[in-house]
Amino acid sequence: MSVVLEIKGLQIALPKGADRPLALDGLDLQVRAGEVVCLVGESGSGKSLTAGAVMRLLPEPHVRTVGGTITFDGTDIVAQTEAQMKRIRGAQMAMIFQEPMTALNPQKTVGWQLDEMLRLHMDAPRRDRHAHAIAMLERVQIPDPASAYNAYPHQISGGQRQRVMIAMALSLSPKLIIADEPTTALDVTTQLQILKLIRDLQEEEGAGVLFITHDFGVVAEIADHVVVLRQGEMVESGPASEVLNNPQHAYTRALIASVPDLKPPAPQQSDAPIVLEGKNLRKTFRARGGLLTGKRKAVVAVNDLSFTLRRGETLGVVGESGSGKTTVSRIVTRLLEADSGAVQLGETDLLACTPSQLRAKRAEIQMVFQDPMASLNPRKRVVDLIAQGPIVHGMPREEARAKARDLLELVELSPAAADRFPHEFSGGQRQRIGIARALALEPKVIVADEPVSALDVSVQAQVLKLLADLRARMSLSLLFVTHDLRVAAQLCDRIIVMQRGEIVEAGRTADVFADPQAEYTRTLMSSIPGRDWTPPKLSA
Amino acid sequence: MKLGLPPLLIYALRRLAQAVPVIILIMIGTFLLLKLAPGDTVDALVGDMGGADAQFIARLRAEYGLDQPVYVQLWVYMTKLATFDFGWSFVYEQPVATVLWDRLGVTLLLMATSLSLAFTVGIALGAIAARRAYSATDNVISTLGLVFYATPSFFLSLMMMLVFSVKLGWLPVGGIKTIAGFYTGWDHVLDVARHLIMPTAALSLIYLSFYLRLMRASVMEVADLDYVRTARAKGASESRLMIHHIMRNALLPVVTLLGLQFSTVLGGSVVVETIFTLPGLGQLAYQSVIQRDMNTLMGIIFLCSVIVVVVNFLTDLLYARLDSRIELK
Amino acid sequence: QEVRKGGTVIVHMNSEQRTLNPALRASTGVYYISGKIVEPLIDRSYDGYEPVLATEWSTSDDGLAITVKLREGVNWHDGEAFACDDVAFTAMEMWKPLLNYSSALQANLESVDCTDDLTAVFNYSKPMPLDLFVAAMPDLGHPMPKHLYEGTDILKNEYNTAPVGTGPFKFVEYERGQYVMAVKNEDYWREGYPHLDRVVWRFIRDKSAAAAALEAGEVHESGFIGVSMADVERLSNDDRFEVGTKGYENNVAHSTLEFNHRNEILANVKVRQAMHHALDIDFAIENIMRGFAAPGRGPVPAAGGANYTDDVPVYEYDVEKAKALLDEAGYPADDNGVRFTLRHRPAPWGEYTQLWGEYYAQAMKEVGIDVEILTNDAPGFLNGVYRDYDFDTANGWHQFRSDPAVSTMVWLRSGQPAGTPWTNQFGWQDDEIDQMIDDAASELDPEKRAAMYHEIQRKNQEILPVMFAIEHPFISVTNKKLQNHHNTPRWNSSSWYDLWLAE
Amino acid sequence: MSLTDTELSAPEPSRAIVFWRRYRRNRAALLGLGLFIVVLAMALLAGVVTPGDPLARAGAPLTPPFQSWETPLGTDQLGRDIFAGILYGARISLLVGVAATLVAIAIGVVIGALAGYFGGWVDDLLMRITEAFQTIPNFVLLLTLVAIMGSKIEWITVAIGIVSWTAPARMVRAEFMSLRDREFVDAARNLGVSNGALIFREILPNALPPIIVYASVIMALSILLESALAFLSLGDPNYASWGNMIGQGRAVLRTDPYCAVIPGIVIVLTVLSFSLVGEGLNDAANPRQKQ
Ligand SMILES: Nc1ncnc2c1ncn2[C@@H]1O[C@H](COP(=O)(O)OP(=O)(O)OP(=O)(O)O)[C@@H](O)[C@H]1O
Ligand SMILES: Nc1ncnc2c1ncn2[C@@H]1O[C@H](COP(=O)(O)OP(=O)(O)OP(=O)(O)O)[C@@H](O)[C@H]1O
Ligand SMILES: [Mg+2]
Ligand SMILES: [Mg+2]
Repeated sequence: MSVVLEIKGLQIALPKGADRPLALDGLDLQVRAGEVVCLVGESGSGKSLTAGAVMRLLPEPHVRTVGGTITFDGTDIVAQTEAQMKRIRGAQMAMIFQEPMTALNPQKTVGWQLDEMLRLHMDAPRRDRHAHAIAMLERVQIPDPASAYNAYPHQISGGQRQRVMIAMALSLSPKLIIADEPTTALDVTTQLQILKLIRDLQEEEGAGVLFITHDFGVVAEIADHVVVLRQGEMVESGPASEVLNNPQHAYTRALIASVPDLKPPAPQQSDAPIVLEGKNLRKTFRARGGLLTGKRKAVVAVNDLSFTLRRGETLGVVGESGSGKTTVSRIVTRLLEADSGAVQLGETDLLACTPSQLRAKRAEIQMVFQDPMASLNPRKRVVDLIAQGPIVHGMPREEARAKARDLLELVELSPAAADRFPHEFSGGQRQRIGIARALALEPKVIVADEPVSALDVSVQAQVLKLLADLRARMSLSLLFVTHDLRVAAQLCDRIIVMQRGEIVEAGRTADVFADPQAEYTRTLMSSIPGRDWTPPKLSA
Repeated sequence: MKLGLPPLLIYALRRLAQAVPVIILIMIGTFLLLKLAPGDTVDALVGDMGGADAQFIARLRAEYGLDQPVYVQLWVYMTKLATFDFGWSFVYEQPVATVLWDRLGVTLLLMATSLSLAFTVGIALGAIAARRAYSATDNVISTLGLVFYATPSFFLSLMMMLVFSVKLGWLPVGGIKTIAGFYTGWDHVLDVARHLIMPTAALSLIYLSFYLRLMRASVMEVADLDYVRTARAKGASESRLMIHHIMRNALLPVVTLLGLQFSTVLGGSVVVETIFTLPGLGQLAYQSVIQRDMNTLMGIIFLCSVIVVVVNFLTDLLYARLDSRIELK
Repeated sequence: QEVRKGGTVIVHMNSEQRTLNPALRASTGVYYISGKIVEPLIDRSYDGYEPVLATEWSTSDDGLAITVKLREGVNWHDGEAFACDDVAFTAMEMWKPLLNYSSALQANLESVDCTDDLTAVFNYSKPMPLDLFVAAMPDLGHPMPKHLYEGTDILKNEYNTAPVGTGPFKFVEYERGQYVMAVKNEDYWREGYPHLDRVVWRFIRDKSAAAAALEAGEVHESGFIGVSMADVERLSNDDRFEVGTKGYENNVAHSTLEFNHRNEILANVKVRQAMHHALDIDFAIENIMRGFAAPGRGPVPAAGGANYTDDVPVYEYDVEKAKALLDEAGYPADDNGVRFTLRHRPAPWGEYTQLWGEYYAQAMKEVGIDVEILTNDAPGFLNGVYRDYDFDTANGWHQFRSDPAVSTMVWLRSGQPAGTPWTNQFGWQDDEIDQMIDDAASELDPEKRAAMYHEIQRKNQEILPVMFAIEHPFISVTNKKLQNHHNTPRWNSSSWYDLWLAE
Repeated sequence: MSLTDTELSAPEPSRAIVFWRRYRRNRAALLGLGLFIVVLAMALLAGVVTPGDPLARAGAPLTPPFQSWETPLGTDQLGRDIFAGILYGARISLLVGVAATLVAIAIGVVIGALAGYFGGWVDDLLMRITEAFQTIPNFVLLLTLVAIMGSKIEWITVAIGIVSWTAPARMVRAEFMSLRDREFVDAARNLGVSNGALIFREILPNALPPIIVYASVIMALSILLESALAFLSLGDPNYASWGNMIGQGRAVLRTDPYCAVIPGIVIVLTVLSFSLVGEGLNDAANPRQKQ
C-alpha cells in the first residue's frame, strides 16, 4: 500500500517563554492508504501540533516547523506556497476536529458549510453539489439528510454534528484524514458509532487516517499502527497489537498499566451501617428562557431516585451525559434544592435542615469536584483553601493551618505546596488538593462528581489509587459519579445505572458487569471502546 | 403562543410588558428628582423676563399647579401620561408633544447618521486593525481611535468650527439649514447635509472608537475559534474567512453595544447640539433642566425611554437575524 | 446713499423667546422680536415720545381718566381693522391681570371705555399721572387683536407664539430652537415702509459660534452683548462691523455686588467699604468689560440724565486701606491670613458676570477674605438669593429702566415681598433711605426730584447697601451693510420700519 | 522512569511580575503609563513647582505663552497663571476621576453582586433599576443632579459616580453569574461558608480584575464629563480645573486661543493615557497567543 503521509524528524518550535523550546522533537511517522495510525500521548505531548504542521495550520510565526520533512503524497508540504496549500487542504487532506459544536460555524447551515468545501474545490454546478452533499449526509447515516442540510449546527445533536464534520472531511475523497480526538466530547455509545463510521468509510475510500487520541481504549478499537508521544518526543511506534499488548518503552508500559481494568474487584460482603440514604429524590428543571434565549422544555433531571450507601462502601453512579448524575450529587450535598424526597444523613434529613443546621451538618458530607482547576479559588493559597472548612466550623486559624499541612502530606503532596496558588500545580496535584480539602472536615461521606475525568490516564490512576487508599484507611463512604465504566469497575462496590433521571439498574458492580439486566446497561457495556482488549498486567 | 399570535408580535408584547415598569420607574424617579432641585419653572421664567412683581409670580405658580403638594402634582402628571398627554410646556407655551415633535426629527437624523457612521467606519477599521493586529496599520488606527475618544466633544467641535467655518469658510457655523435660504427638494437635502457634517463628525468620531475597539477585540477572538480553523482546513482563503466566517460572528457583540449606546449618544449630543445650535432633543433637555421645565423634560425622558426600548428591540431583532442560534419561533 | 429696497436681515439672539406676545410678557428679549410685528401705542425716540398706534393722549383734571386717540386706517396682519375694542380688551384682559410689571402699574385701572372706534378712555380708581402712563407705554402698551383672543384661554392662545400685530413685518414662522421669521407687511400704515423684505431672528446660544456666524456673514446684528467681550473687542477693530452702545440709552446695566445684611460681618459698614477698596474696578473694566464700561456711582447710572450725579464718595483701589478697615472693624487676619469666609453666589448670566464673580473672589483673597463660590443654574441662583437668602454675597447685573423710581430703587427700599427677584432681598433696612425713596417718588418738581436722587446716590455710596460697582450699557455688533440702525433709544425693541440693507 | 505527578514544579515568578512582563510588551501601554506618571507628577508637584494660589493674579492678563518665566504658559483673562492651573488642574482631574470611579464601582459592585449572586426577583428588580438608569441619557441625568446639588466639586464627583455605575454593575453581574456556578463556589458553600462571605470573599476577588481594568475607562469618562460640565459653566470655580479653563478660555478662543487649547490638549493626553493604560491592563490580563 502506498504511503500517503511521511513525517521525518519533525521539529516544531514554541515561542520564547513556553514550557519547553521544542513542542515536538524528532517525530517519525508514516500513514499508508487504508491504514489508521493512532498518535497517542498525554495532554500537551504535541499531538495537535503535529496535525497542525501537516495541514500547515500552525499559528505561525511563533509556533513553526523548524526541522524535518513532511511529505504528503510525494509533495513536500513544508515547501508549498500558501496558494498551493489551499488547493491541497480539504481536497486532498481533510481534518476532523474534537469539538463538533465549535468546529462548525454557528451562523451557517450545515448544507452551506458542506457546500463551501465543494465550492472551493469542485467545479460543478450548484445542483450537482447539492446532490453530492445530500449523498454524503446519507453516507454518514444522518436521518433525513434533506432537512439536516438546511439545519443550523445547533439544531442537530452532538453526534450528528460530528457526522457532518466527517461527511465534510470525506466529501472530496481525500487521501489523508486527520482526526484530532474526534470522539472525546461524545458519549460512549455515540463514540462507538462514530469510530465505526470512520473505520467503515475509510475502508471504503481507502484513505489514510492519522487518528489522534489519548484513550487507549479507542486505540484498541481502531488503530492499525500506534505512535506514542511524550513531551514532544516519540517514545514508541509499532503495530497496534504489539504496542497494546507488549509495550516496550517504560513510558508506554506505564501508560498502559494505568488503563483501568474492566474487571471489577471481587465484591466484599458488607453489612456495615447505612450512613447515607436517598429517598424518592425528584428534581425538575423548569422551562426557562424564551423566544430570544432559545426555549427549553422542562427537564426531569432526577425522578424518584432512592439509594443507600453503607460505611466504607463506594457507590458508583454511572450513565450517559444528561442522565442526571451531577444533579443527584448536588441534591445530596444540597447545593441544589430537590423538589421532593429526603437525604438521610445519619439521623437527620439533610433536605429538611434550616440553613444554620445545614451549615453545621455540611462537615459530615463533603465533595470532590470534576474540574480541579475550577474547584479551587485561584486567589487563595493552598493552605487557606484546605484550612477554610475547619475555620468556618470554628477551629482556630493556626490549628487549622497546621492541620492543612498534615493533610497535604496525607495526599502525598510536599508541604512546600502549602504557600502556593492553585495555578502553580498540575491537574493531578490540584485534584489532590481538592481531596485534602474534603478530608479536612473529617466527613463521613464524600461525594465525588467525575473527579478524574479531566485527568490523563496515568494521573487518573494515581488519584483513583489515592482515593481507594484513603477510603480504606479512614473508612470513608464514597458516592462516586462517573461516566467512565472502566473507572467505575475499578473503584465501586456497587453501582447504579441512570438513564434520563431514573435508575435502570442497580447492584453490585461485579454482578452488573458480568450480567447486565437492563437493555440500556447492555448497550453501555458494549460501547466501551476497546472492551475486548484487556490491558496486559505489566510491571512498570 | 396559545393565542395563535405570530411569535414576533408575542415577543414584541412581552418586551413591552417588561419595558412598562422600567419606564414608570424612570418617570416617577425623574419627577421626584426634579422636584428636589432648587427653584421651579416660575423662577426660571421670571428670571428670563427680567423680573416680575410678587402677585404675578404667585398667580403664575397657581396657574401651573406648582403650589400643590408634590404627590398631587405627580399623580396628576402620571394620570395624564397614562393617556399619552404630555401636558403643556410653560416655557415654550406649547403642548409638550408639539415641542418634542419639532425636535425629534433633527435628533433622530443626527443620531442615526452619527451612529451609523461610527458603526460602519468603526467596524470596518476595527476589522482591518484586527487582521493586521500589532502592525503599524493597527497601531495607527487604534491610537487614532483612542485620541478621538480622549478628545472632549466640545473641544473637537470648537476646533472644527474654527477651522472649517471661520478659517476655511467651507461649512456653515451651525443650525440645521440655511435660514431664509428657502431650498427645496435636493437642494434642501444637500443644505441640511452640509449643516450636519460637523456635528455628525464630532459625535461619531467619539463613538467610532467604541465600535473600533470592540470590533477589533471581537474579530481577534473569533479568528481564533475552531470553526475558523475548520474553514481554513477546507482551503478557504483569508478574505473568504473574513467575510463568511469571522465578520458575522464578530459583529454580534458590537450590535449589542449599538442598542446600549443610544441613550449615551443622546446625552453626548447635548454639548454638540448646543455648540452647533441644532434644534434637537439634547439641547432641549439641557434647556429644560435649567428652566425647570418639568413637563418638557419628562416628555423627553419618556420619548427617550421609548426610543431606547424600540432601538433595543430592533437590535435584538437584528441580533436574532444575525445569530442563527436565536429563533423567534 | 439711496435706500435699497428688499433683502433679508438676520439677527442673532442668545436665548430663545418662547412667547412672543408683548402684552403677556414684558421683556427686552420679547420686544427684540415682537417689536417688529406688534406695535405699541407710543414709542420712544431721541426727541421724546412718538405716537405709533396712538395719535394723541390727554388726561382728565382729576387724573382718573386718560383719553387716547387711536390711529385711523390701521389693519391687523389678518386684515381686520384695528380699533378701540382691541385696546380695551388687551388692557383689561392682559395688561392688568397677566403682564409682569404691568399688574402693579395698572392695579387701579377700572375699565377702558370706547367712546368711538378710535377713542379709548382709561378709567382709574386713583389718579394716574399721565407722564407715568406715557413712559410705560413703549414697553407695557402693546394692544393685541381682540378677535383672536376673545373667548380663549389667553395664556394658551396659539397667537402668543405666532403674533398678529399691526407692525411693518408679518410673522411667518417660528422654528423652535432655530429661528423666527417675519416678512414685509405690504399693508403697513406708514406709506413706503418697510424697506426690508424679511427679518429673521436666529438663536445661537454659544457665544463663540455667534461670533463665528457674524464673521461668516450668516447674521447681521447681535445685540445685548450677544458675543463674548473678547470678541466684542476684536470685532470692534474689524472694518466689517460697527460695534457700539448706541440705541441702548433706555437699557443700561450695573454689574453689582450684593451683600446679605443678615450676616453680621457684612452688616458692618466698614467691612463693606473695605471690600470696595479691595476691588480694582479699573482692572475689571479693562479686562472683563474690555473697556466698554465705567465705574459705577450708585443706583443711578450716567444715562439717568438729570437724576445722575458724579459728586459721590468713591473707593479707590487700595489693598492696604482695605486691610486697615477690616482690622478696624474687628476682623484681624488669623495665622493663615484669613479674616473670615464668605459664601458667594454669582449669577449664571454668562461670561462677564461669571468672571466678575471670580475676580471678586480673587480680589478678596488679597485682603484675607476667603470667598467660596457656589455655582447654580438660574432657578437655583434666584432661589438661593431671593427666596432662601442662602448666601453672604452675590453678584449679577441689574438693568436701569430710564427712571430710578421704577428700577434701581427696589434694591434699596425695604419691605419687598419675599421671593421676588431683583428686589431688595438682602435684609437691608434703613428708615432714612426708605423715606428718601418714597419722597422722591412722589415729588412732582423735576429739579427737586433730581436733587433727592442725588442725595440717595450719595447715601448709597457712603454706606454701600448694594455695591453698584460697574455700569455698562449693552453693546451691539452690527454688520456695516445695515443702514439706519440704532437710531432710537430702544432701537433693538423698536419696529425697524426704516431699516435697510446695503448691497 | 516515573509517572508520578507529585513533585512540585519550580515556583513561578509572582503574578505581579508576570503581569508587568506582559504589560511591558505593549509599547502603547508603556507610553500611556509614562503619560500617566507625568500627570501624577504634575498633581503631586503642583504645590512645589508653582506655590501659592493658582487662582490668584500672577501677571498681566492674557500674556501669551513663553513670554515670561513667571508664567511660562501665559495667563488668562484674570491674569491667572495657566501653568499653575494645569498643574493644580491635574489634581482636580485625578481626584474627580478616582473618586467618581470609586463611587461608580462601589455602587456597581453592590448592585451587580447582589443581582448576579441571588438571581431571581432580586436580579429582576435590580436590573430594572439599572435599565432605568441606562435609559436616561447619562449626561442629562448628570445635568439634573448638578442642578439639584449645585456645582461643588464633591457633589459633581458624586454625581458623575451616580451616572457611571451601570456599566460596572452589569459587568459585575455577568461575572457573578458565571462565577457563582463555578465549582470553587460550590466547594466553599459545601464547606458551610455563608452567603455574605461567598459574595465578598470568594467571588468578588475573582470578579474584580475586569472591573479594575474597566475602572480606567470610567476614570477617563469622568474627566471628560467634568470638563463638559465646566464647559457649560457648571464646574466648581473654587478650584483650578482644566474644564473650567477651557470653559472660560472659550470666550477668548479667537484672540488668545492658548487659554483653551493648552488645557484641551492636556485633557486629551490625560484621557489618552488612561485609555492606553486600560488597554494595556486588559491585554496583559487576557494575553492572546499572538503578539
Ligand atoms: N499557539 C501556541 N503557543 C504556545 N505554545 C503552544 C501553542 N500551541 C501549543 N502549545 C504548546 O505546545 C505543546 C503541545 O501542544 P498540543 O496542543 O500539540 O498538545 P496535545 O498533545 O494536543 O494535548 P491535548 O491532549 O491536551 O490536546 C503544549 O505544551 C502546549 O502548551
Ligand atoms: N441548571 C439547569 N437548568 C436546566 N436544566 C438543567 C440544569 N442542570 C442540568 N439540567 C438538565 O438536567 C439533566 C441532567 O443533568 P446532569 O448535569 O445531572 O447530567 P449528568 O448526568 O451529570 O451529565 P454529564 O455526564 O454530561 O455531566 C440534563 O438534561 C440537563 O440538561
Ligand atoms: Mg490536542
Ligand atoms: Mg455531570
